[in-house]
Amino acid sequence: MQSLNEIRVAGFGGQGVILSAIVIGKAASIVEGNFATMTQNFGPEARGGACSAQVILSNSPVLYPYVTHPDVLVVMSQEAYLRFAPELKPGGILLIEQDLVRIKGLSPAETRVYGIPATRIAEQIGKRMVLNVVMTGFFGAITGLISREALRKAVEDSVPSSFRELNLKAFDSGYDYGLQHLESGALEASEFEEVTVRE
Amino acid sequence: MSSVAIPQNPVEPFLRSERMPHIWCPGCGIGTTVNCFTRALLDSKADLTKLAIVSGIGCTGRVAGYTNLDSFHTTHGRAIPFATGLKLANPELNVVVYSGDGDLFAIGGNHLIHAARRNVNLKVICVNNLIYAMTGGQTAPTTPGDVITSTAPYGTYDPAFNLPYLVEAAGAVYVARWTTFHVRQLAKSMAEMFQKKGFGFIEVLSPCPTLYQRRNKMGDGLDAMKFYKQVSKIKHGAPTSEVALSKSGEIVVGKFVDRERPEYIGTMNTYLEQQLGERYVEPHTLSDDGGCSGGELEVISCNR
Amino acid sequence: MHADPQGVLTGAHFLDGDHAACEGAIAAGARFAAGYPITPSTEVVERFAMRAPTVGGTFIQMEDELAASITIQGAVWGGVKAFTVTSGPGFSLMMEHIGYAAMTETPCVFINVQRGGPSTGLPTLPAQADMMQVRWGSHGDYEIIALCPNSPQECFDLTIKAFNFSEQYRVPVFVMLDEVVGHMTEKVIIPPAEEIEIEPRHFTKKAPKDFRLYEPEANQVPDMVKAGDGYNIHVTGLTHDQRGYPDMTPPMQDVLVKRLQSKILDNADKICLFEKENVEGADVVVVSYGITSRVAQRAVDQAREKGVKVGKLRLITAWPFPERVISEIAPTIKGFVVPELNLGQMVREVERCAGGKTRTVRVSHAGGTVHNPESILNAILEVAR
Amino acid sequence: MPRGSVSIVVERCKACGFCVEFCPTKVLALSSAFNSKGYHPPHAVAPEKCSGCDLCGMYCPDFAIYGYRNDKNAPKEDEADAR
Repeated sequence: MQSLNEIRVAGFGGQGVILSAIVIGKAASIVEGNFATMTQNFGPEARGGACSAQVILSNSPVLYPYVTHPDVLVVMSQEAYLRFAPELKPGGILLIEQDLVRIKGLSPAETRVYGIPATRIAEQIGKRMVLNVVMTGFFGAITGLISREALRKAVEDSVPSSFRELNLKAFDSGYDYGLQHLESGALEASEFEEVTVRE
Repeated sequence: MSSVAIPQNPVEPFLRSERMPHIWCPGCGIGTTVNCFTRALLDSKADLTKLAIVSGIGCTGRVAGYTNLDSFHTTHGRAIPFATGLKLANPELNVVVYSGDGDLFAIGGNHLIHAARRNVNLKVICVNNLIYAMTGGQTAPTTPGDVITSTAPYGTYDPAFNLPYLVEAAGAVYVARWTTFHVRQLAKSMAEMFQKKGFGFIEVLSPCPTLYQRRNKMGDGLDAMKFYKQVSKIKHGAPTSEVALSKSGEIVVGKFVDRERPEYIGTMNTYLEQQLGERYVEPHTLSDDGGCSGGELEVISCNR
Repeated sequence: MHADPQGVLTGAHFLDGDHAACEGAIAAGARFAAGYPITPSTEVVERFAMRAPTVGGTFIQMEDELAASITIQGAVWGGVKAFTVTSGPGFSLMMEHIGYAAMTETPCVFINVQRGGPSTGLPTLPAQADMMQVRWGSHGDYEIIALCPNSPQECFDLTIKAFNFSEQYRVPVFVMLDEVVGHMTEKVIIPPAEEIEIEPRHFTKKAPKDFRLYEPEANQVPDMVKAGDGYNIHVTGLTHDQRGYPDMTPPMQDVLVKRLQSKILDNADKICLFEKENVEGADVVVVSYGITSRVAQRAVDQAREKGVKVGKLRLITAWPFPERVISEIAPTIKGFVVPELNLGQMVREVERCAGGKTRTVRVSHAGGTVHNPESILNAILEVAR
Repeated sequence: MPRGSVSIVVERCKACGFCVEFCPTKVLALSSAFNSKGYHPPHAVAPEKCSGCDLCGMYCPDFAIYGYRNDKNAPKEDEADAR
């Protein structure tokens, strides 16, 4: 299938990290008919603690369910960045929530970095909660691992019907943002603003 | 009376007579409570096929094994949760929990208060002999102060539970106390409780001549019965906070609580039906061939 | 008998192991669950609480695991299929009622999503350290059946199997997940109801006067009834005769307890499920179960790349222990390698059944995460040398 | 003919004396005879006084005695509560 098949999504509890991973796994396995295994790590905190999920995509059944060196790392918090960025495979893709993650001392150096102000976009759409779906759309556009339609269908199937429209809008916004930035290529670390407290 | 056929003892059809004589000591009152129980069943004309009795462990725990009903002798303290499962799975059953004070209020105390809180439609008969009898006379949570037990050789100082007070606070709709001396009142009270919907509770003080009384020089079973006769006061509606027992003081008996609260299964069905509308399917048991009865294909999203 | 379509969500789903086990229970005909919240198992009953009212089922959250594990048995005698779900500390509290279910021959299912222990241990992290507890945790002699899924799909499939075994042998059956399998999300295919085989409860056809509650039928298993059908049954955890009446004598104990054992052990070949791969001609056989079997597979693949003749035996049924297959393989190989997420439990059984005919090497792990495949690979290489 | 009679299953009796003590019309006394377990079962010393109220049956913890009315059709009067 793809050479980039191990994905980690990380952030803090409450950002929808797990749902994001579910959408990716569901799109690949249920909609596209391949295989996906999603596992998650969480601490005892209900909210705010470190949270990460891993998805392994494959065209044959997945055996070892854990990701040690992901090909794609999606991070939505500084803590998650610091913890997981060093594990990224050389040449891997790093997707960040650019208002919440400050890139520094990135290694390996050949990492391709793409940023999106997912929380701000989500707020503009109407609900901060959907930042994870914005992020998922962005992931779809940048990586091209899973078709836009499959991801969109998985979003549709994974959210309550009353929030379907909102989530699809969030997905499309993230995806379109990704397409635009894909053209302009990966970014240099210096292009990112420092994290500041926002009202 | 020669030619007239002698009628049967009314208790006989309720007994597994092949298991008689029972294990209870001479002068023990548990058998007396069983008489009252059977009279109450006769009076209330209950469908005995649909009656199940559940006991825990202990002297009173043996009642289930002697009654010719669907009967379950469960583990120590767990008669009430077993009965809860039985009742929920098969709501047409009338489920009676028959057990002792140690079983229901020490090891099983948590289950008792929660079943009362939920107001599960169970009828709990607690034979209170103030001690752990089957294991040899150890202190129970009901043992009054200044009583010698095998684990309180110098006398008890642990405060005891006031059972009606506790059970009322937990939510029971019917609470009464009698002694084995009050056989007619007890039978009547049981029959009355069976008619009520919800969690009902009757405490029956009963002699334990072998362990409780002998160690405390309180005579035999008959002495206990005479003592009950002498010190009992019937006070229907007495505030349960005022009916605590002591070693030799007054015994307040009577019906203390008779109130209405929504019963668990009915509440569950009504509430879920209201929330789910036509999607709600009432619980059902397995069909005679051992399978689920068929139904319409359920179409809902299984997404998390 | 086929599954009741009412409970079966036919189709492809992206489900975690806990949710898949719940769907398996519903497909198997379970219409009652009692539980008490405990990580990492709670998702099973959370889903059942959501699904039950739409399929004619009941969920009740009890005050503790002692209650949950006996409430389900009351429900079974009330005439439904029932299960409970727990993890480490809750499982410890349930031990007495495992014995009660075994003694009273109450068919029921326990789903245990194993986490690290002892005590509160690692609530959110995996282990496989209840494997001996499930077999020996209650007092006295008894047999149970325990199954170990290694994927959400198997959580679905084996939970159905668990209910089927429980009805067939009238025994408590345990689905032994671990935190990884319980929380791992994968594709789960739920077949159409008519393709799911369900073991019905074997209600007696006899009239009350001819029926004895514990009179074994040809397969050593007595038929069931439910309360309210006019049989006036007596069920007790005491040693009892065929009527169910207490009979606390050595001869009765001998007859009863030996039957409780033999009804399982005499059928072990039908109950013991396993997956055997490249065992013939192998020098080393890796014996594993649950999540560890998937980790071990990576080590097995790596060993094969290095030219080692290594076979794989995956235990799907852990109890009764598949003695025969182990003892047949033992004389043909240089050694067994047994990785598990504990400091050595099922490996003792492997060693026992190997009977000194070959080496048995444990690859133990205190739990909290899965093995590094390297550690299993090293053991394979060492044994193959 | 007295209004009632008692029936006694002597082998079940454990001689607690409840029936003797609480018989409202004092029909019963423990006999000097033994049953096979060595207990003295009750016997009717004043059978003519028996009303058939069955209070003995209600009290007997061993299901060994009970009372019944000789004329089943006699109007049933309210039994006085045992006090």
